[in-house]
Amino acid sequence: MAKAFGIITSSVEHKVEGLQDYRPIGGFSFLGRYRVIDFPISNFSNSGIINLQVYISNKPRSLAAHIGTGRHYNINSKRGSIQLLFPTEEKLNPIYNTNIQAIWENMENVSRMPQEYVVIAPSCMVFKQDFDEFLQGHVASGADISVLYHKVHHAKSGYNTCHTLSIVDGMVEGISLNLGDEDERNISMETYVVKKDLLVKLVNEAREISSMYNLVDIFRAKSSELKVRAVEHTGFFAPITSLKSFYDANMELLDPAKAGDLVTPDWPIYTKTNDSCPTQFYDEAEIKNALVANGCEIHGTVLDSVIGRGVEIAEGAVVKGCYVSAYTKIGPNVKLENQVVDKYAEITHENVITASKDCPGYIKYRDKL
Amino acid sequence: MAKAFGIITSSVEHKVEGLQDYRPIGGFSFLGRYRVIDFPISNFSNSGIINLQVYISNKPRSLAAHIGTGRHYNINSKRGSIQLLFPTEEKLNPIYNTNIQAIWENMENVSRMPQEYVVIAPSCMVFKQDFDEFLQGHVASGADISVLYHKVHHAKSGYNTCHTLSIVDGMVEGISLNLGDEDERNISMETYVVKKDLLVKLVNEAREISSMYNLVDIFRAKSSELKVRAVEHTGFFAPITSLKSFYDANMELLDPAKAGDLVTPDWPIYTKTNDSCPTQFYDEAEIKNALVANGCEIHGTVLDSVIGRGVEIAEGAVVKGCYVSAYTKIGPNVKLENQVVDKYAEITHENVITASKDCPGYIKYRDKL
Amino acid sequence: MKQIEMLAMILAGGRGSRLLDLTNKVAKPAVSYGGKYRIVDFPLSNCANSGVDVVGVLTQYESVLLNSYVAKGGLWGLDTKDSGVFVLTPREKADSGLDVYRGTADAISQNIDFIDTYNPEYLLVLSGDHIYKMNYDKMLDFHKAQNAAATIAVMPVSIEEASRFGIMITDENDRITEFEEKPAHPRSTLASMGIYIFDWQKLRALLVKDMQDPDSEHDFGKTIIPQLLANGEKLVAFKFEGYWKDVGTIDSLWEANMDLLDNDCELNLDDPYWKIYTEDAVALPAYIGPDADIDRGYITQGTSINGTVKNSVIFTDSKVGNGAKIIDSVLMPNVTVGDGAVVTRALVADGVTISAGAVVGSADSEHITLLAKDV
Amino acid sequence: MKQIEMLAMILAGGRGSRLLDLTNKVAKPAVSYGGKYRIVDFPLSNCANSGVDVVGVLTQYESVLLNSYVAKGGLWGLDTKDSGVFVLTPREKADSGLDVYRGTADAISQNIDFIDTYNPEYLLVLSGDHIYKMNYDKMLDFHKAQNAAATIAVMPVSIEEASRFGIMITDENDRITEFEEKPAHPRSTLASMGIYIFDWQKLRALLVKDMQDPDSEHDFGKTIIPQLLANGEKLVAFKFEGYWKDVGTIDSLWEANMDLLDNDCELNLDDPYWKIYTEDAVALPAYIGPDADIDRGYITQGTSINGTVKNSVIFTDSKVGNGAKIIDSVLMPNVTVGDGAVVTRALVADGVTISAGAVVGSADSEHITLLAKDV
Repeated sequence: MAKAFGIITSSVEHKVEGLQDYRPIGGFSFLGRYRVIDFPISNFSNSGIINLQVYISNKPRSLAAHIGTGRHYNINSKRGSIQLLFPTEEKLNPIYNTNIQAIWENMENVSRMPQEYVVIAPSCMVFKQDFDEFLQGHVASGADISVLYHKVHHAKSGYNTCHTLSIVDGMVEGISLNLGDEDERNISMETYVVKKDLLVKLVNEAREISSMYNLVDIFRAKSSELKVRAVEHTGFFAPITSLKSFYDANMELLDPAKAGDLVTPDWPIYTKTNDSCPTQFYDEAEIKNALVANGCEIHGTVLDSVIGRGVEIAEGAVVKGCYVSAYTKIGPNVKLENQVVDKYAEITHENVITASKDCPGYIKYRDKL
Repeated sequence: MAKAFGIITSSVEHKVEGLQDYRPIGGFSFLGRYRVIDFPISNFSNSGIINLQVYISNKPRSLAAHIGTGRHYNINSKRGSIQLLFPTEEKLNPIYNTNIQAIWENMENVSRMPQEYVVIAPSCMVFKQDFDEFLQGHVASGADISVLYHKVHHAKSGYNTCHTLSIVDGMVEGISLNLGDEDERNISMETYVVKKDLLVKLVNEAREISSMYNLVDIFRAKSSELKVRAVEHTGFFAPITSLKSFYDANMELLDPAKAGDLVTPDWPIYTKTNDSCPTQFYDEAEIKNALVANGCEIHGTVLDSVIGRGVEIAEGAVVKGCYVSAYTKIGPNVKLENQVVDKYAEITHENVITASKDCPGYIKYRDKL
Repeated sequence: MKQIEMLAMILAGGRGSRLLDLTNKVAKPAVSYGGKYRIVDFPLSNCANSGVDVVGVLTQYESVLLNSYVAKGGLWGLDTKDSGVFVLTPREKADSGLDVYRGTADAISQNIDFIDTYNPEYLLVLSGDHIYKMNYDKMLDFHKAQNAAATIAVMPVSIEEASRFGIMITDENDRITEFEEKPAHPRSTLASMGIYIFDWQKLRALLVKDMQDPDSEHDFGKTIIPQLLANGEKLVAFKFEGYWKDVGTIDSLWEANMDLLDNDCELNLDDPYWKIYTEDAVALPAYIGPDADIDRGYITQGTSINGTVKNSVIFTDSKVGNGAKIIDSVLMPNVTVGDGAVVTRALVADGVTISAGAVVGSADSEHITLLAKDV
Repeated sequence: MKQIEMLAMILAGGRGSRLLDLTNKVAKPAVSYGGKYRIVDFPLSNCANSGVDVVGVLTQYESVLLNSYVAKGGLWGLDTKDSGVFVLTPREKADSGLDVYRGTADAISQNIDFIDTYNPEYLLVLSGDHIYKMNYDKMLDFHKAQNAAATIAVMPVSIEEASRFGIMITDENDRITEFEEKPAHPRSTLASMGIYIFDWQKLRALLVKDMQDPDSEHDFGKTIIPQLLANGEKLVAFKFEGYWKDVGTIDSLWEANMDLLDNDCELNLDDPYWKIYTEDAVALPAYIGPDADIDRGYITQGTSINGTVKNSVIFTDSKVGNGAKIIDSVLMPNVTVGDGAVVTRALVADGVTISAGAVVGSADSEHITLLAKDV
């Protein structure tokens, strides 16, 4: 049995325009066939941490159905477990919808876990990390908390609901919201190792201080009395905290080197299969620089785009720089540029919908245009 | 593919004291090793109706974990499906928490089902019924709706949130709340067959009339213009609509003839296994007229009781006429009579807790006495 | 054990030697097909979709991969309490030594004990190496309505092809009056598809007798069906219309793959109500590079296309290098085609690497080129 | 395929002929034990709990029930993407006919192709007929720390018993210096439990050679271990403490069941962190009637007790009639004991019916009475 269990937080503190109206961030489609939460769950599974608690704050249906019993994440259904934890109290005001509150409402489930440590990861960030290595390093270090961070070089133009860490000699000296005042920042990956008992203590203390506290707030409040160790993460890192960051992350992964670094044979990213057949590319189709999931029918032109499962693109349609979610229909001669198209949308009448790469458009779930 | 899919309603209109504070009625423990919802789900599975929608109105965690992907209900996980549907809107007042509202919020999921008919069953009633036979009879009859009912002989002293049907020539002429004014009544089993399209229409109409309408209300409102056929059910029938009815149903099933009629080899009732070992009865134990689930350690006396999984009953303890839920500990020399003991309770200090059979006591979840 | 109505047995023991090097390491039913499937996915998915929940798979020859594969019943949803896919190989018994299966009927006979544990009313006998979609539940309805001892699925073939098949001669009520195995001069064009439903108790009695007969060929077509007819039992023909292909040769396997490129292919693998299930690859979506040129392709996830793909089927994890050309060809899983290589009218076996600039196959060959080794 | 660290192979081919009529229809590992389990649940659950996710089960003799049973990998949670329980029976191959397994080592040798598809670093070899709980992951840690070619689990036995076992002579660092198979005059009391971890590549090389040797007995104890020692490889002994029982005879199977009635039995089946998984019965909880009298009993669900049960183990779906007495006995699944019958010091096989008033076994018999037919 691993020394730790895992908690995947619900990421309620981040707001993504459009997509999040229909499901929590963890339930977003990603790279055409995954959901964002597949990344943290696969990280846990591949690390041998197979007792997980997934906190779902709202609109649980699709995420709950996607995760199921966790068998497709290669988690033994007898000795492993994925518990889905829902809010037990109705929140009259969304400010009370914090990850501290979520854990507190389910504290009994946390307390009764037999493992000494807990690894906490957010449901909204895409990266690859061996959590067992992270855990072992923490245990060896003697720190109270370890937190994963990523050095970024353009924090002015992104990462806007993320936190930055000021780090001295590998220890966290300060945590603050990214205000976009500097480009070079250590972005907190909201990924922690902590002893279960300390987590329970901190959650209880946070509740004493403020009902609006999230985990990051209590860690910040306690960072002077606790030894908080910072661990640098390298490789692909994408927090999905805005529509733009969602779009950029997918476009960046059109680079085979980057995608091949994130999803490797020895670190598989698992997802729920849909039993779609292969994709059919017809005579008139033209496709360049694209990732295309299964079950599509492509008659038109696809450039620099990610295409989800079961998408139909008719003759004469041009899809450029888009993220097209599953089961979308793009009609004849429609032109889309730099759009994020949500599931089941049907675009048949509007001829041209364009936006800039800096501010991609969003086409709603089941919308008919 | 069966001609019908199934809907299991959340039974929010019934209120059970105590037990329901911690989980919906479908999630109640029953007969020591089942949950109430195992009965409707097994009825569907055994009838070959394997596309189910289960509406869960609140406190979904334990019920969602129990149902999982439905594999243990013998439902093929590829061609069958159990969708768990949660409320998508926050209810500021519980009066809005109706089964019409639940279906309406998920109407898209209802509309897209490919089957022509839907069989609707409540999550809170225990009985055995071949739903395929019920469906075939409905199709042959030409009626708009078929409803299952049970003739009872003591409606004055029970069935208090149930509805009664007045039936003329096999057709429903009136539906009213059971007011306990007569003993002989046809109690509605809240189990219906209806065409999917008619259900959708009725739900939309119900929403027009009143936000407080439940399915039964719209069926009542429409019973003059629609042909509503009544189908009698015989055999064991227990609506779990009060603590007393929960208690009585379990006590009644201590009769092997009745239990053997409800759970038969050709109509198995499936549940999620817990991998408990057999029960150990020690030298000093005395057990008469009891159903004892696995994983218990029995040192004391058990009379006329149902004992759930993993219960410990110490030396000198006497448990008589009780429903003891899983993982309860009964300490030395404790005497319990006519009690419903909720899960994980530990009764070690109080020596004697008794009640009458007519008004059984309730000992809270995780209570320490 | 709950009695089940119909149990299926898939005959998957064939050596498939006409598939040459493709079946050196895997049994024929495990051969890859259609971008992401294996041949045996078709009968197994048909069973799952028809509500046939218990399936025995009879294997014999080099079946380690096939055994491991079909044992994962969950791939087809056949892993619930009362369902399962069971691999049945020849066994040593208390009263006899270890025998190979002596024929299709003998394979069933040797597993009577397995079938008896489920005590089915009907037995469905299938072949493990045909590509088709069929609702066996409808066939069972027909069998019951006809009150037959056995029902044989048949399909119309051309009179030229008819002498390659077992041919049924039927009366106006679909009752089979005569059966001819590969007749030189066929008197009907209704060919047996090798799909049978039997009344289990009747078949069981016949099999028990057949096992003892030293002169029997222990074969359904040659022994059991003629015997049933001779006994005066009612045998009926269930007519099937739709796509059906025996992929017994390299040419026919290639053709069956090419059929998928046809817009109007009757074998619609995209039907949400009759999905064909298979093992899911842990792989990225198909990557189509900036210089790729795709002109009709049936391409699955995990692939990476940087060259030209013309009228071809590309299976899981195969890679096409820059400037490479894949024309009228099938790349089975995990094939790597080096930069500038040209593959024409070829079927490239699993895992083969084609080096940069190599040329494989030709546009005017009589038969399809099978490439089973690195070049 | 993802490489796995350690793959397990369970040797489950034994005829178990000392279990007499119990193994007429089922192989020994499928024999029932402990109220609701089968013997093979123990190694399989140990694997699942130790994180060993791929398990081959080598069966040979009358294994239809065993095959069907272990193929349901989901019972032990071993049905995820990269895990599985695979039944491996003797197979016909392209280059050889159908052979039975010639010995424990040969059973592994004949499945080298299966093991190679997973390319494990370590191979865990287990026996399918022992009752114990063991964390193989800890044994692997020991194996790695010792940097051994093979690790053998051993347990201390009395000097009298020692000549029934393979005995290890070790130095102060647990290195095995000598191995004696069933020595007449044992020089150590460390008995091999038949549980081995091998460096797979080293073992593989040895097995390939051993297959060719016509004089070899192809046995781990007799051939492979001595060979490794002769080659100067480092073999170490991993000491196990706890409950372990080879249930090879009716008496020892009865005893192992009786052990469960002991309050302090080391084989704690109630440990939530090391559960033993098995097939769940679709059955009501145990029903204890108004006139029942239970005085020490280990009783599982699906049973119905209306008489006296004294110091006995009652398996799934067994029924004890009014006034019947079950004393110091084991009723295997689905046994029906008629009113007033008396069963003493007996082991009653699956499905047996004892008629009203019958008397089975006696309090002073030397051996336990096995009842395998209706009386």
